[in-house]
Amino acid sequence: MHHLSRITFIVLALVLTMGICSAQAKDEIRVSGQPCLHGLPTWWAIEDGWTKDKNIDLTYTLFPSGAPQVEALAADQWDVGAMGTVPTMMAILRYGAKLIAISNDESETNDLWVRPDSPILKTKGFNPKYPEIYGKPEDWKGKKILVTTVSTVHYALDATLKALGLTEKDVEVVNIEQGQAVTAFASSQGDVVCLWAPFSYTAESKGWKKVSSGARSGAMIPGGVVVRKDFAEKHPDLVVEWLDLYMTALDRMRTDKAGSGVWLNKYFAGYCGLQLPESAIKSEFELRPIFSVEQQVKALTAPDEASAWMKGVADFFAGQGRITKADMADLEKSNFGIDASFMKKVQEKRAAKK
Amino acid sequence: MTNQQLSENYHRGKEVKVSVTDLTKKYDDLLVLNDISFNIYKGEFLCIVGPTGCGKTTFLNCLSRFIPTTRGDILVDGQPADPTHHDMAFVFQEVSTIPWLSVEDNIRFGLKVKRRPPDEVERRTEQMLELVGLKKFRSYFPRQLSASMEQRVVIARNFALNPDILLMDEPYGQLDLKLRYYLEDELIRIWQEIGCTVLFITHNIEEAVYLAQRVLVLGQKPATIKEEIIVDLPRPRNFADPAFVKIRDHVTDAIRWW
Amino acid sequence: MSTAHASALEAPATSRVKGYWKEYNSSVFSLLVFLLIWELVCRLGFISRFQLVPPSEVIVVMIEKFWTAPPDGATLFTHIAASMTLALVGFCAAVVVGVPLGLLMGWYKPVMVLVRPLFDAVRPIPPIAWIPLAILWLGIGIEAKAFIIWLAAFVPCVINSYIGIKLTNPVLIRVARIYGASNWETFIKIGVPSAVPMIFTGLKLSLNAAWTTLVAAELLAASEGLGYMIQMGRRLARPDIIIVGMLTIGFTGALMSYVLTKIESRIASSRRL
Amino acid sequence: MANAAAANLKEKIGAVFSFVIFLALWQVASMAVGSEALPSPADVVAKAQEMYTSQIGGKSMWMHIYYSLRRVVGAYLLAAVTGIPLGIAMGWNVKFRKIANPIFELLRPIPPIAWIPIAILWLGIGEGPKIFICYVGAFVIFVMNTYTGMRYTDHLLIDAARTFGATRRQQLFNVAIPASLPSIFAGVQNAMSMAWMCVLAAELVGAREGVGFIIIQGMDLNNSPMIIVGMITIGLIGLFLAVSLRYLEKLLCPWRRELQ
Repeated sequence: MHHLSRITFIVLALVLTMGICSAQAKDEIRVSGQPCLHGLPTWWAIEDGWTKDKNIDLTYTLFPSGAPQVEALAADQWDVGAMGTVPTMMAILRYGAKLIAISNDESETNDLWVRPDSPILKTKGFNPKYPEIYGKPEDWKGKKILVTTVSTVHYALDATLKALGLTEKDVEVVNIEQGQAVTAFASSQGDVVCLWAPFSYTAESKGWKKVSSGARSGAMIPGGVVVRKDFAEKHPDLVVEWLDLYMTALDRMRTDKAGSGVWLNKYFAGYCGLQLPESAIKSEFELRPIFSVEQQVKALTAPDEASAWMKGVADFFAGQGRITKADMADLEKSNFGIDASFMKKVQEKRAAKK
Repeated sequence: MTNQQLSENYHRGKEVKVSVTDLTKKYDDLLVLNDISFNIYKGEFLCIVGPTGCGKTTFLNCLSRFIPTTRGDILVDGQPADPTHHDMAFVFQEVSTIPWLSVEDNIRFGLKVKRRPPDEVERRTEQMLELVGLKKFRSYFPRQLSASMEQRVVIARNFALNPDILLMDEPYGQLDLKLRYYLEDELIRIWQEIGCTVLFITHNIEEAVYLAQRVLVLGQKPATIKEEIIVDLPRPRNFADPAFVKIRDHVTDAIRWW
Repeated sequence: MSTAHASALEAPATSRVKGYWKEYNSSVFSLLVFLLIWELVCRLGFISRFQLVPPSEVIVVMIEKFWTAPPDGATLFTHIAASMTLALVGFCAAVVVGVPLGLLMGWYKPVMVLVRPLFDAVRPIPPIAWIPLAILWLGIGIEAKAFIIWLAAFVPCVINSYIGIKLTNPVLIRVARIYGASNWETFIKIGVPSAVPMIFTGLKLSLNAAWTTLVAAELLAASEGLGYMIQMGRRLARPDIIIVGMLTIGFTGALMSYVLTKIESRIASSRRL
Repeated sequence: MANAAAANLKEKIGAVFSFVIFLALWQVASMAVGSEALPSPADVVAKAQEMYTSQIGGKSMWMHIYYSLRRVVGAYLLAAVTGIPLGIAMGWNVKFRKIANPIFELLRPIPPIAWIPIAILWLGIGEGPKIFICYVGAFVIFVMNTYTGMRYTDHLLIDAARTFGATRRQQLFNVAIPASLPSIFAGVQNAMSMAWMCVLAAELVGAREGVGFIIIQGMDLNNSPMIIVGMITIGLIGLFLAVSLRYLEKLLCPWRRELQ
């Protein structure tokens, strides 16, 4: 017993000292991100040397997906970061993280694909309210759908099924990770596959057809930018400083798509190890609406925007039995962790500069 | 009677069971057996003695076709020796009971491999169980038996076949004296009752003289037959009998010579 | 009279209980201390409750999970049944293929010469590295998962059967030969039975490997199973679900190897091996 | 001698023959099912050449291998240093065994891969959890093998030592430990292959470098030649680790004979 705990202690101590040794510096902000458009800003800022004349030091950690990113948040491994709606919600619900910005609108890049010979492609706009969704309910019934469950694309699938007057019981849902889903669908498994970018681009390049998406089915899927609770309380100024950088990158992406595209390509290919075709890089900017500082402030404060979007996702999870009523109440009580104060400070800061 | 006469009398009118001619075995360049020729008669108890390492085991292995011979013929009833045609049996130096078979299944093993009819298998098995006195232990496994019982199982298994020839390769070498004497008597008793041909190899001269009707003495490598001695003593034999001692000393001399 | 009888009968029983207690009291004690420390570490806030859940909560969640499906979509029993089916399918397939292959490799030289190089070449690739190809070839049903588990369980089956038959006592082989048994007959009647103890050791290793790989296999398209449960626990940031999943995997795995050991000792004792 | 050489040659020819058959079957199969599902050997070789000369995820193949190896070797050594003494203590001291065994038995059957979420929760991302996963895998095997070896030490040996008046300490270091070496060494090999498997699992679930990452990349990019090159690389490294351990073992314990 003593031995065992001593061993674990030694292991922990070793790892912790390694962590601490490498982490002691000036005002450090540890940023987390994913191989995705919303991960680019911090990496861009580091690579392009935006922080040279600033008193902050950025370190960037890449996570393959939301689950380990949230787990690492529990282990106090990062301070600020961008991620999908579901991990954002989990971080808020479990760890009291704050939602301080919307990285982008991911509704269109959470999409559903079929093979070109699918009967679903025959009809379009069965429900006039959702003209862009393909297929009649009969076409969809009984289909085997590959989806990463408990994710934003699951939300998009749910919205699509609802738009067609169906529920999950009418189809066969198979839980699968994104990369595996592409592989499986490519080897003729399943009838519909639910993906998010950049996996959607692989789907596109394989000639699969998009039959619905979050945007087409009325599911708003905002990418979350979150800050760790402790960090937000102890270093609000650093959060603002970083958020300013983040917004600078978003502004560039909005205004200079070609120039940003070069950086995005570098980020994907050079850093994340993802080789994407040029058209995909272009699509990234076309399909993901990005908000300016003013829009952000409005979205974060208006009752029918960010909080409504988050509530939509939360309702979906509650309906699925993934979160409890108490969880739901917690979320509503904290207004889904939305905290516009940082974005407002960025706005003030910029106004002052002008 | 001189040795010469004894020998002539012995060989006269006997039916040859196994005939070995010019048996030679080489391992690459190492000559192990050199031109060995002799006959074994039907129902005979023949012992071969020789110093350790003289090739006794190689000889037996050639005889039972475990290893190919370099030259020479081994005929059983005029046919080349072959375990699949002839009923051969072998008692090894090591205890060779099959650990996962019960006593009776061990005894049945050879009969079953030989595909004897089931009623014969049962009959012979019962007979052998009786003969070696293991009836009470029929369902025991070798692990549960003493060393002497295990050897009796092995002997029973081999005699059950009523083999054309039973080859025994120092079967009692590992046992203590008392047990050995007991098993030797047992062996003679069963042999007399069943009456099959036995070729018994040993380095123990006393044992050879005690058991055999005839003793062949092998010389050092490469092994050749140096001498043949007829043991013309009544049974049960007595180690202290002067006649026994005389033959034993004779064999001892024969071996010491080379 | 009858009371005297009763006490005479009881005496050994109580002393047996006492004996057990004496044997295991320090073990029980150490487990309790372990759980207590775990509980305290969580309760006193040495470690955040998002990183480790106290055992009391784990037990509550575990008991709840026996009949409630949320948040991971199925009850604990469903998960256990799904995982066990998967592991046993892979394991049995590995036994059916691996044991004969190992035995034949150990007995027949040409089989060994042909198969061994491939086996040696494939063996160092951990089963989970096959996951992508398994999807590509076998899809996302039970086949692909069973294939991964099969690969893991296959190797110890082959190796142990191979070693087992190689260790056959040569004297026994000669016994069969001298009675005129063919090579095949000797293989069946001597080689195979004498390899049985080693095969059983292999089966235990195999089952262990199958169960170890299960979680990895269930990372691949699953909608139930203990690996899936852990996966859901991650996506929902529920450490309690994760820990319940881990412990259940541990318990179930231990239970399965216990059953196999029982079967083995039963067979061994019936054959007095 | 001549026979042995001939047998050796025969075996080599057999090996070559079996690989040729294997490659031929592979080629035929890939033509049958299409290079999408199963790339031909030639595709794989071409891809391997490309992968080993260019960068993947910002690092060369050799760097990926280096990262994986570093994790495995670090965790492995840590596991050996901690696991073997624990196994010895458990096998030697009855009291210690009674205390440690139940906890060990409680945690032992949990597969290392199942520790991944907890590892991340405790240690975050980065090297920590990956090393931890490999450590768990190798540690259990080290403890088990050492413990088994100690428990099955022939009591005669220890009694013999006792009659010579050996102290408890001498009995342990001069008799019990050397006697359990074979069992410990069996663990040395197994622990390595377990650690190697675990590093893959850890990298499959989340890493930016290492050979497991290569496979995941291949899958995410739906590039099956890349997956296969990754697998072959993994196999070769696994083989390399096993062989070098065997060599080391021969160097350290020349008395150990191996079953061919």
